[in-house]
Parts: sequence; C-alpha cells; structure tokens
Amino acid sequence: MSLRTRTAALLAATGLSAGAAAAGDVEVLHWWTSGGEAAALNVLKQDLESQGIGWLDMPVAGGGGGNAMTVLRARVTAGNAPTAVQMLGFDILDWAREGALADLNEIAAMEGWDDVVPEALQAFAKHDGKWISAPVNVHSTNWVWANKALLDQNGIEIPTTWDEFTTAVEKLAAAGVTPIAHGGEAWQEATVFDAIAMSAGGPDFYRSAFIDLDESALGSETMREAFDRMAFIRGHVDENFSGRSWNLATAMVINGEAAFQMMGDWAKGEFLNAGQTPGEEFLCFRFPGTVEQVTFNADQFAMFDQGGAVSPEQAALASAILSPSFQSAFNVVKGSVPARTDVSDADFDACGRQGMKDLAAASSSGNLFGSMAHGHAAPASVRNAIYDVVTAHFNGEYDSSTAVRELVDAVELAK
Amino acid sequence: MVPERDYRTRLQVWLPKLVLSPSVALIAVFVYGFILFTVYLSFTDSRILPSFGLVGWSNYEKLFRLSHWEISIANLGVFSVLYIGICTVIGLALAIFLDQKIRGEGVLRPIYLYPMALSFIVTGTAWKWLLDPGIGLENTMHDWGWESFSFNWIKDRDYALYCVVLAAVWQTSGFVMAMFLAGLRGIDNEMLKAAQIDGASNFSLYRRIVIPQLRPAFLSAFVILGHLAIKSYDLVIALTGGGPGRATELPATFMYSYTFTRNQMAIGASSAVIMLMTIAAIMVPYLYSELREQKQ
Amino acid sequence: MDTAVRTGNVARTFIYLTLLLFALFYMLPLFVMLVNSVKPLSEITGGNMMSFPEVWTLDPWRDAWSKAQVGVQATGLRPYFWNSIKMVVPAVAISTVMGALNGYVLTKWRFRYDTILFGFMLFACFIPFQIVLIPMARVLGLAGIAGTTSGLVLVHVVYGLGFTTLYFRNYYAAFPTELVRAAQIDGAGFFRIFWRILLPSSGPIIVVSVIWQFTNIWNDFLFGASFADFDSQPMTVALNNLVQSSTGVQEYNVHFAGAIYAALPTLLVYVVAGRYFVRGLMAGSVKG
Amino acid sequence: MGFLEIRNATKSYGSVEVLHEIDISVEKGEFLVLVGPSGCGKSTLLNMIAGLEGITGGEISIRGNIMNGVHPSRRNIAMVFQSYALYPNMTVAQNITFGLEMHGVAKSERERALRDVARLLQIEQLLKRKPAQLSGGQRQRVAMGRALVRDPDVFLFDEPLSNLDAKLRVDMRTEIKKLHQDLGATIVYVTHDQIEAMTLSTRIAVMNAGRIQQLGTPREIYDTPSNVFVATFMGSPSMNLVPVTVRVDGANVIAEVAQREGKRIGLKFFRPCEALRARDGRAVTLGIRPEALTDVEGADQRSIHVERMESVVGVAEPAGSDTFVTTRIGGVDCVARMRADAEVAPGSNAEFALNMEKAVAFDPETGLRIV
Repeated sequence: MSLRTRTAALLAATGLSAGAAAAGDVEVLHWWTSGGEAAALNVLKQDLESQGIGWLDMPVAGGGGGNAMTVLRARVTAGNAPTAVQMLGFDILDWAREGALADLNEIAAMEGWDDVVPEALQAFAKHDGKWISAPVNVHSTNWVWANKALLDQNGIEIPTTWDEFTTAVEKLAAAGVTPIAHGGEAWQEATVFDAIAMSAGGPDFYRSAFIDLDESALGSETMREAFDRMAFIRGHVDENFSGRSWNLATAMVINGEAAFQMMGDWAKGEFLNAGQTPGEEFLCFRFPGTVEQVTFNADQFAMFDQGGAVSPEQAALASAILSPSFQSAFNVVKGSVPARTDVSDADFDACGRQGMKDLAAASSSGNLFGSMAHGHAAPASVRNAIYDVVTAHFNGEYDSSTAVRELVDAVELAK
Repeated sequence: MVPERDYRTRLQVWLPKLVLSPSVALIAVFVYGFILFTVYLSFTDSRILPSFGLVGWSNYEKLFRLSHWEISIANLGVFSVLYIGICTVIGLALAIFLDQKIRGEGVLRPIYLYPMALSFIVTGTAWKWLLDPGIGLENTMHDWGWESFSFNWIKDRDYALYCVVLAAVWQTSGFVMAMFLAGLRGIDNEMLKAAQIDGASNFSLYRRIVIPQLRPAFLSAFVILGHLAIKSYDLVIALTGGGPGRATELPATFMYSYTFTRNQMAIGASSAVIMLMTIAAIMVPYLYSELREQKQ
Repeated sequence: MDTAVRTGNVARTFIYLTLLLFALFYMLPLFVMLVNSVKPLSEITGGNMMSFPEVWTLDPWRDAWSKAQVGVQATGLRPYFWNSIKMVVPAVAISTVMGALNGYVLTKWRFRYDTILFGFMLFACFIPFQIVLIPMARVLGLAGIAGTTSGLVLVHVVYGLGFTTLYFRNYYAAFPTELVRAAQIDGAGFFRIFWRILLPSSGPIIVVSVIWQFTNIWNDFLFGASFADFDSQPMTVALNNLVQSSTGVQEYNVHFAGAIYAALPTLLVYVVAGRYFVRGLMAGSVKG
Repeated sequence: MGFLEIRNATKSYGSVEVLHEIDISVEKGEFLVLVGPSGCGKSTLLNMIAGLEGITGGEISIRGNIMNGVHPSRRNIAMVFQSYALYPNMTVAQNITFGLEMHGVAKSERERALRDVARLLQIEQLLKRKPAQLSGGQRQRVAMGRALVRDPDVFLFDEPLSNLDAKLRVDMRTEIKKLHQDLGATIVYVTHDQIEAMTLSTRIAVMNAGRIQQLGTPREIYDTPSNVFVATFMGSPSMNLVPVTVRVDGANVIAEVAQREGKRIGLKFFRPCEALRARDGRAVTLGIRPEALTDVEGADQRSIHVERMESVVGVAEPAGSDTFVTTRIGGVDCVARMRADAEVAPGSNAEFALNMEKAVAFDPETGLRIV
C-alpha cells in the first residue's frame, strides 16, 4: 500500500508532464509496423492531423509488444512517458495501479463508452471506476483456419466437437496431408492451449484455472486431459514447426501444405492478402468444443498522465480511436472486430461478421473471456509461467502428469 | 632564498587526477551505483517498476526453485564451454595458418573479422534461414541433389543449443584469430630459428615453444569470450527466441524476460546479481594477476 | 614480417584449403543476405536460398532506403540512418578522447593506487546492459536529457570508457616514459605533452578504439530503443521494426537490403581500417 | 656555496628510503660523474636534480635558488636521456627547438639557435629528417643538440652512451669531453661505466646502496679509494685484494702473505704509519692494482719501493698492449699486468714485481682504507 503510493510519488516527482511531445502533438508508442496495420494507423493519424494535432510516431516492434513495453518502462522511469501507448490486458491495469495513467472519464461519459463497450472488455479499460485507455479492437483467439480444398478432398465437414476434430485430423494424416500447421513459439502454443482448455473443461473450468488461478483447477484431472489433447496436436504437426512465425504457418494452410491452423482472427489478413475469400478457398470456425465461447484480447491505447488532467490532445486521440468510422476502417484491415458493439458490419466480410455476431452473443451470455495466452486472464508473470510449462510439454520435456504438477508450481511462484 | 610558490608545478600535480576524475565519477555512478541499485532491487518486491518494500531473500529462494533458471544455468555451462573452446581452437588454428606467409592474407583477414562488425539484428534473419531445414542448408543440399543431407538441429530440443554455439563461434572466432595473430607476430623469430636448429618439428615447435608464449593472448581471449558468453542475449533472441521450448534459454534472456516481459523485476534483479557475481568470480582473479604482474 | 617456420607442399595445400573453407563459412550469411536482396520476392518464396537471381532488381534496396514501412509513415530507413550517425560520431569521439587521456594519466602520471583504480574502471566492460536500463532511464530523466541524442551519447560514452581506457593504457604502457620527461624539461605541460608527443604516435590504437566503439555503438539496439524519442531512434531500431513486423507479407528482399544498409558503415570501417586492427592489437591489447 | 648544491637530500618511496643524506657541491664548469652499479640510486638523484622526482628531505639549489618543488622546465636545466627520448613524430629541427618553443622564444630566435647548434654538432644535413631515419650516433647528437640549444645552467646526462656500439661510444665520449672543454658547461653525468667516469669527469661521485661512497677527482678515486667497494668498482681489471697479516719489524711494517706449503712472503709497506703499527699481528686486506703487479722488467722504474716475489703463473691472456696473467697470492687469484712481450708459460714459476708505493690496505671488517 505505502509502496504503491511511494511509486506513484516517484512517478509524480519525475515529472511525467515533461514529455517530449510539444503541446498540440501526441507521441504514440506502438508496435504496428507492418504494412496493413501501419496503414490502418495512418487513418488515425490523418484524423488527428485534420484537427490540428500532430502525430509523433514511436514504433518499436518485436516480441509481441515486449520490446515496446521495455521501452515504455525506461521512458516512464525517465519521466519522459509517451502520450499514448499501445497496450494489452493486464499491462494496462498494472500501469494504472502505479498511478501512471490519465483519467478519461470526462470524454468517456460524454461519448457514452460505458454503453457500447462490452463489459468484459471494460474490465481492462477501466481502473477504480475510471476509464484509462481507449480500446481499438477485439481479437478473438479461439479460431481455426482451414484450407477448404483439402477438407473437401478428404470429405471432411467442419468439426464442432473434439472427437470430430480428432477423427478429421487422423483422416488427413492417413491421407498423407499435414493436418495441422503450427508455429513453435511459446505464445502460439499457449493460444492453442487456451482453446483446448476451454473445450476440455468448459467456461467454468477456464475461469477458475486461468482467471482465478485456482490451485485445484490447475492441478485437476481436466487439466491433464487438456495436456493430453496438446500432445495429440503435437503428434499431428510437421517436424519443422519449431520457431516458425505464425504467418508462415498460415501460409502453409493457404498453400495447401496443411489443413488447419489454430490462430486468432489476425490470421485472416494473410488469407485476404493471398487473394482468398472466406467460405471459398478457406474456412474459419470456432475451435471445436468452444463454439459458444469467445476468448479475446484487445489492443488499446492507454493515455499516460501528463501532469494531472488529461490533455485535450489525448482526449481527441481517445475520441478518434473510439469513433465508429475508425473502428470499422481499422478492424476491416486488421481482421479483428470493433471494440464497440454498435458499429455497422457493412464493410466486413463473412468471417468478420461472424466474429461480431459471436462477440455480441458471448458478451450477453457471459461466455466472453479474456485470453490467457494474450495476457487478458492473468498478469504477465503468471501468463509467462504458464507459457513455460505449456511449451516445455509441447516440446516433449514433460509428460502430461508432470506438466500438471509443474503448472501448479509455476503459477504459485509467479503469483 | 626560497622561490615563490610554483603554481605551475602544483597544477601539474593535480591535473592528471583532475583529468581522470570525470571518468572515475561516471563509472562509479553508472556502473557501481547501478550495481548496488540492482542488488537492492533483488531484496524488494518490485514488479513492473522499482518499488522499495524489502522482502529479504525470498526472491533468491524463488529464483532457485524455478526450473527455468536451472535450465538457463545448465545451458550456459554447455554453451560457454563449447563456445570458448571452439572459438579458441579455430582462432588459434586460423592464426597459425595465416602466419605462414599466406598469399592473400590481406583478403582473408577482413573476411574472418567482419562478423564481429555485424549485430544479430542484422544477420539474424540470414542465420534463421540457413539453419531452417525447410529453407536453409538442408533444403539447398537437397536441391543440389544430396537427398540424404540432414541439418535440423535448430528444430531439435537436444541440439538447438549447438546452433546457438555455431552462430556465436561464427561471430567471434575471427576476432580471436586476430588476437592470436597479433600475439604470434610479437614472438621473436630468432627463437623459432633456434628451435628449428634444435630439430623441433613444426608441430612440437608450436606446441612447446610458440603456444606457451601466447599466454597473454590466451588470457585476453578467455576473458573476452567468457564475458561475451555470460552476456549472450541477442543471438538467442535472433535465432531461437529461447526455444524449442526452453531449450536455449540463457541467464541473460532469463533476466531480461523476468525484468521486462514478466513484470517480476525483483526476480530479474536477483538473477542479475548472480550473473554479476559469476562475472566477478572470473574477472577479479584475472585482473588481480594481470595487474600485479605488470607492477612486478 | 617473416616467419621462420617452414612448411612442406602438402601441408601448405592443406592450410590453404582450410583457410578457404573457413572464409566460405564466414561469408555464408552475408552471401545469403546479398543474393536475396537483389531478387524479386517471388523468386525468394519459390526458389533456392543460395541461387543467384534470375531477374536482378535493385528495387528492394530503393524501398529499404526510402519507401519501406517502418512506422506509420513509409519513410524507409533513411531518416534513422542519420539519427545513428548523429549519435555515433560524437559518442565515438568523446569516449576515445577520454580513454586516451585516462590511459595517458594511468601510465605516465602514476600515483598511489592507480592500478587498483584501473581495475575498478575495467570492470565497467563486463556489466550486462540489461540491468542498467531502469536506473539509467531515471538518471537521464533527472539530467533532463531523456529521449535525446545527447542522452544516448552519454550512455554510450559511459559504457565504452572501460574498453577505450584499457586499449590506451596498454598502448601507452609501452610508450617510452623518457619522452614525457624530456618534454617536461623542455617545458611542455600536461596537455601539451599529450597533444604534441603522445597523440601523434597513437594512430594504431586510435584505430582499434574507434573500430571497437563504432561497431558497438552502431549495432546497439537496447539503449537505442529505450532511450531514444520518436525523433532520435537509431538505425537498428528502425531495422528491427522493419524485420520484426509480424503480420502481412514478409518482404525478405527488402529486409535483407535494409540489413545490409545497417551493416554498411561498420563493414566499411572494418574493411578500410582492418589491417591496422591487428597491428593495433599487437601494440596494445594482447601484450603481456 | 656551490653552483649546484645538494644538501642532505634523501628520497623515500613509501617507507623505503632509497637515497640517504646526499651532500654534493658542484662548481660552475665542473663535470661531475655519478657512477655506481644499477640500483645504487644515481639515476634517482639525477631525476631529483631535474625535478622529475620529488625530494623527500634536504634541498637542492642551483645558482643559490632552492629548487625543491620547482617544475623541471623552470630550473633552467637540460637533460640527455639514455634512449635519447627524441619525439618520433617531429623532425630533427622540431625536436631541437621544441623546448624553446615551449618557453615562448620567438621563431627567428629559435632558428638562429638551431643553426648554431646544428653547426656545432655537424648535423645541419639532418634537420629535416625524422628520428627513425637516423643512426644511433646521429640520434645521440640530436639529443645533445636539444640540450645545448637551451643554453641551460646545468646539463644532465643519463647514461647517454650506453646504447651505442663500442667504437661509437669512444668517439662520442671524446666529443662530449671536447664540448665540455669548449663550452665550459656545468654537467652532471650518470653512468655505470667506470671508464667513462674516469675519462670524462673533473670529479666523480661513486655511489652504492643509496649512499655516496667517495667523492673526489678521478685520480683520488683511483689511487686512494676510500673503501673496498670503490676500490673494486673503479678500474678494470679490478684491484686485487689479498688477505695479509701485519707484522711490525722495527721501523718497518711488513705484510705477511701466506703462499703454498706454509711458505710465507714478507712485503714491506711503503708508508709504515701508526694505523698499521697498531694492528700488529692482525689481518688486513692488501689492495694492489693489476698495473702495480708486473714482471720485473715491466716494473715502474720511477718507483722507489718495488718488492719481488715468485709465484706460479695460472692463465696468461695477451691483450695486445699488455698481457694479463693470473697468479695465486695469499690464497686468492690475482691479476698481474705484464708487458706484451713478457715471457710467461702457464704452470711455470715466474718472478713478479710488486710496486708497494701504489698498494693500499683495508680493514677487513669495515672495508675502510687504512693507508
């Protein structure tokens, strides 16, 4: 308690107002440097510039935002925090707890964010009843992407349960097709694990294991079953998976080298870029056994406290981010769905529309959960501890029983 | 008759210390001050930013319960032995070969040296390609008709660390070569002639006469390689990201990830303290013996 | 220099073969980068990594320099290249000058405990940079130079001092002290002796120091990313942004061209000054 | 008071005193040589005069001005170093005029001084070269030129000839001597070579273990060394030291030498002084220079006191102008300096002439000279 206030005092003392950005500018730290994302962000930039607000670009790519978070740490410690920072899940809450973020309640109230942003998402955009960041999008992570031609050739319907899925995978394997395209990085394995845990134990299990971090759930028989299912997946990926980035795995599905990929909705952009159309060349469906659930992660822009009140530029940026036009324009490109539920789906394709529908449904039925793999279920320390166990198990270091034991231990140490 | 106080002499006495003092002050603050700060952090409950609630030794207790840390330490052991050993052998061999009045030495030397000029941010992608069985050497050999050629270490939990060693050796062995070459060129030629007259074969000439005289170069090489091994970070990130699984994690990647991506700054700090102690355990005796020797 | 060792023909063939083999090994990554930076993307995704391009193109080079997407705007690497230059040149100059003066004091103006002090300074070479990130940020913030090129210069000077001092100290240790005494009797003061007597003879070791500092500072990513603002980000950060972008088509040819741009200055320094490097090492760092 | 005065000077490094209470007074125009084995403190003393090393105790003055703590460049001295210490990056001309430049002497003045010195040392044709392009002797000249051009009160030489080969060393020695005679400069010169000391100096200070053992003219040092150290250090081959027993025989004092098979020889001292008489029956060390021990024909004809004795010839070494012969006297090997054509065969008995006028005696315990 007292140390929290002391940290806050430290931050205040370093003078967060001493940001390098001159009045009338916003300096934005983000890791969207690839063509499509950057182009989408450029929409935002132009929007602000039309209001006379300059955009000072501070991109730091790499490590799924990891590098950017390190930079942020240094910038804040130096008393030179950027005005707005792209952030994910628990990172936002952690920074809010340090007292580093600005209060956006005024603009939020004016524009009625409370009514249009799903509750589960608000949990990451508000702290102590105050809006502290502006959500850009909602990614849902429990998607499966499939090469339609391969499925048709082998007479496979879209599987909706785990059993149907295993049957399909084995059929493909028997036909000499690589059933599953996978990139061997910890976060990708955890993404798959998210969906498998959800399908193996259902939403209650998911909540108690990954959100409440309940020891009995983490050490349960169901968790062992989840690891067994991971082992099944491991048995049906090609031998070259290790270290492959996700988009190369997606390319395997696009090129017909593999049938399925379990990946978040950002994979869609790759298919579209390759000139494919959902429902024709490729298919998208929820991970078998999680048809009603949506696990999500959301990119947000957190506003750093620039000395007490939120600056007009920050308010303008937040407002621009949450404007329906930007939400639509950006998410059409990015493959995600808007962070507010009242955006028209006119510009979205089939997968996008389904995503929006799923999100709304899951949100109202209480089936919308933060993704563990993407830092929306537990803090970074726990998330990475789970990564360690999942990836060690996936790479054959542990058997399933050991993995369950290690998981309990690792989460305990990281709490 | 006493001359007036010689201000110039007095200034000249103080000037050297004055000139040295900014450097000493900078290093005192930015190296030793920061080390103390890190030691302090390792006893606190810092997570996302430094905080100052003391928690005693619990971070160290946690650290040594983490299997992740055990793996990093074990990997560092294997990595540093292989890296230092192979670099020294290759560096020495190339230096000896290059010292045989080789035609084209002027071309070869920069080729051996240039990897030191490049960071793994630059060469990382190329290395990833080379090692990847689907694109790299294996694929190339298959294309060229050597179908049975297999080189998939990077994908194999038990061998991936050797790929890291390979790239690390690629980067520094040329530099080690340069150090040995400099040492070889400093050896008195008359002694070599004398040894040959004594009937020493080339092999025994190098083993008995030349290599023992390269002791200073060996020591410099060990120290430089030793601390590079402990600090190795970017090549792991560029090549494997610590994978497959955790097979190529090293203490430096461990420290970075706990401090900055896992928001467990205090545990990161305690691992940093262990690393610093390891470096000190290598460096202090070396510096002590070296500097003592120079003093005689 | 002439070697007294004689080798037979078989041995020489073996030696040449080994040397060439290793040259190939060292060249391999650079070759891959070069050859793929002049191919169109289609040839890369479809073809062999090692094969020469069927269609030669310089577009990737042009794109990487001035058109590639490294942030919101497609600026290419060009602006960052100049940021790097603005940081590297003063940092190398200052750390070399300070190292030279330190080496001069530690060898020619010896005082009690000077050796211990040198050992103390030398340990600065071995500190892992990750641990200084947070406290350094704080100090830069307090000094009011956070996010500026001056801040980066300071950081690089501090962590280069150990090396430059080491090089110059070892070099000047072999420099005859009598020359300093003669100059003192001739009436030259502390700085005049350094400027007129030592510095003109320091060529080889200056080369070593400059090469070392230039490559280290130019290649640094961690400090550059953490302590730079939007307007002072160095080349390595930009290259990282170019290469690490995770979505969309990976334009490998542009990545390789960009990587070579980032490598060019250091490569140039090594190739141009490389032959003085061994000489400088001989004169300084590895003598016992 | 002397031109250069060293009073009670001591030097310590930490708690170790390396120079003990040095007292030397040098007159204007004197050529003082500090000689001694390495580590005796002679170079340290020179550096203290130059101001390159501090003075721990006592004082040093030049022309009556106390120099303790005065910067080297303000003592009006010049120094020639063993390695010459030529600045490698400057030309010969720049090397020579650097000191003048540092002292703010105008350019025209410097050039005039340079011309004079170059003419004096005959190095006019070398002025544009760099030190690396010079031979050893040429470098030596340039180093001297650098000292001369300053026209200092005192010249300091630190073993300036030890890096030259034997022939050049002799030539340069002569030249330095000539310069001293022509210019009348005051010189303090450090060497470990006793021949240089003898040939160059007007006075010699023999040093050992941080003390001055003897300070005197070359003749005094050579003929009447004040102790065994000076006696053996100065002169080549060095003085023979023979253990003898003193026996008073009326007006005479005899030195009794034990030869083979219990045979004893008596040698009469030239000056039978009281100090010797007091030692009747006790052992002393007899010091005989090789040139005082000769074949009979070669004996100094002017000497009024030559003793003869027979002894067995050990080794004979013809050296051109002389032949050196070893023989055992009093149980120790002695060197005799014979004429070149003296007929001696190793193993044979020969007659030796011993010039007792030149013989000295030392106390074997303290090492100090008795007569």
